[in-house]
Amino acid sequence: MLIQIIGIIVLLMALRTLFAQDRSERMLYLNAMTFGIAGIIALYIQTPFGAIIAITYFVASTISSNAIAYSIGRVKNEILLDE
Amino acid sequence: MIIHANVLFTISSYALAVASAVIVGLVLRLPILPERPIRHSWTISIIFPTSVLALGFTAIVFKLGYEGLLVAAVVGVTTAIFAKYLLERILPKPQTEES
Amino acid sequence: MYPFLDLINLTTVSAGVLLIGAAGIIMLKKPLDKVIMFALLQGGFIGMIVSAKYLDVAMVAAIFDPISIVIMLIAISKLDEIRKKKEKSQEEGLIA
Amino acid sequence: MNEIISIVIAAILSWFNFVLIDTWMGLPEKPGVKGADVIGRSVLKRGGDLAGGFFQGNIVCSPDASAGTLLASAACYTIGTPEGGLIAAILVYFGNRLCADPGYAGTTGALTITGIIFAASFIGIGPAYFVVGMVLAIVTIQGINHPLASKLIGKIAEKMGRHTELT
Repeated sequence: MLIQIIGIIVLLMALRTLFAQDRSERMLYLNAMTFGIAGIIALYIQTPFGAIIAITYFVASTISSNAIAYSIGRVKNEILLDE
Repeated sequence: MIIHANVLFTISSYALAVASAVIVGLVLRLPILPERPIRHSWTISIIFPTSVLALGFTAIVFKLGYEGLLVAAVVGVTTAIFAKYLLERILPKPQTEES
Repeated sequence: MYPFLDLINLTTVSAGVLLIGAAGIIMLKKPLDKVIMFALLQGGFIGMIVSAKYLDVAMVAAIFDPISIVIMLIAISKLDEIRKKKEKSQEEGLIA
Repeated sequence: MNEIISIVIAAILSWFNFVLIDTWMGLPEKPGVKGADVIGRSVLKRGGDLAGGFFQGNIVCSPDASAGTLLASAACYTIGTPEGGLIAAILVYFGNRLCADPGYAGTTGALTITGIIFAASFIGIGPAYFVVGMVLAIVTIQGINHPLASKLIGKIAEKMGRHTELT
């Protein structure tokens, strides 16, 4: 019951990430999906190492989100050579 | 509500870890509180993060199987020395303050 | 209670996220959008490894996530600087 | 039926926990890193509030009290009720320092949710419900409608005296 609720939320957030218009809107939906994945890992593996993996995955994905958001501000609109 | 002797023992060992960390931090001359405003300062002080680090390290060591009052005291002393000398070197403050 | 609710577990959710991420990498045009969808795909990948209970492999994959993304971002921003500089020099050449 | 009521109560408790602590620790005041600034301006351009935009950007760019709430309840579920919260607090502190943040909000959120879980276990709400409740709570902030959520956060921040001074 608990895993099913989080699973539906994760799939919904992933679809909204694909069909968003703006680039920073995509970052917010991606963050919500990361919360769901970390929770579902901790609910599926019921040993202490599962919690360690959930914490590691969450912190690592936050670091990569930080890097992506920083370079969104730096690269405003990039040039595409081949249309 | 019945409090078992085990629970009392665990609570007292956590308190001993925090107390030993605070005492060794006072000897090593860490500041007690960060400067105002607290929520934007980067200073390493006794209340934060040394007490929180002592609680966390004590919980990790207890979960690994080593229990007792002496272990808690040793962990507290080690945490204070770690926070004074090693923490700035492992996790440095960011250099460029950007907007 | 419902028959389709039994279908949702960690394996199918991770497979769905992986497919959505792959479709996003193929469909979207800009490079930064592709990097964002790649970050989504890594979530599905780690979920897929965890659902097979290879926990040590999942740990290593989670640690190597931000490293690969940072390397891609360095390449993208450097390429963008070079292209903008080249366009500017071409316009100046046309005017002069 | 009993399960659904437990999930709703846990969601409300964790929502108030992370919103109040994040606002009190000054997340809507200023963007900590540059990426939060970009996300806040984008939310403002789509018709939201600037303080709420900075709040959402700071949640994306570093693990704050929301991450502390989720990870502490997950660790309490798998490791054990008081110890898991303490271990999660120290790991969240290290993650905060890696993301260029002082780390007050994350550890405070982890410690307070440990106390709330310990109190709620007497009325029969386990830590597993708090994991689901935290995911539902973060979806209401980040996943449904960003301008409305940012206006709500802006009102709360103005009431607590933490509204931003930038324009």
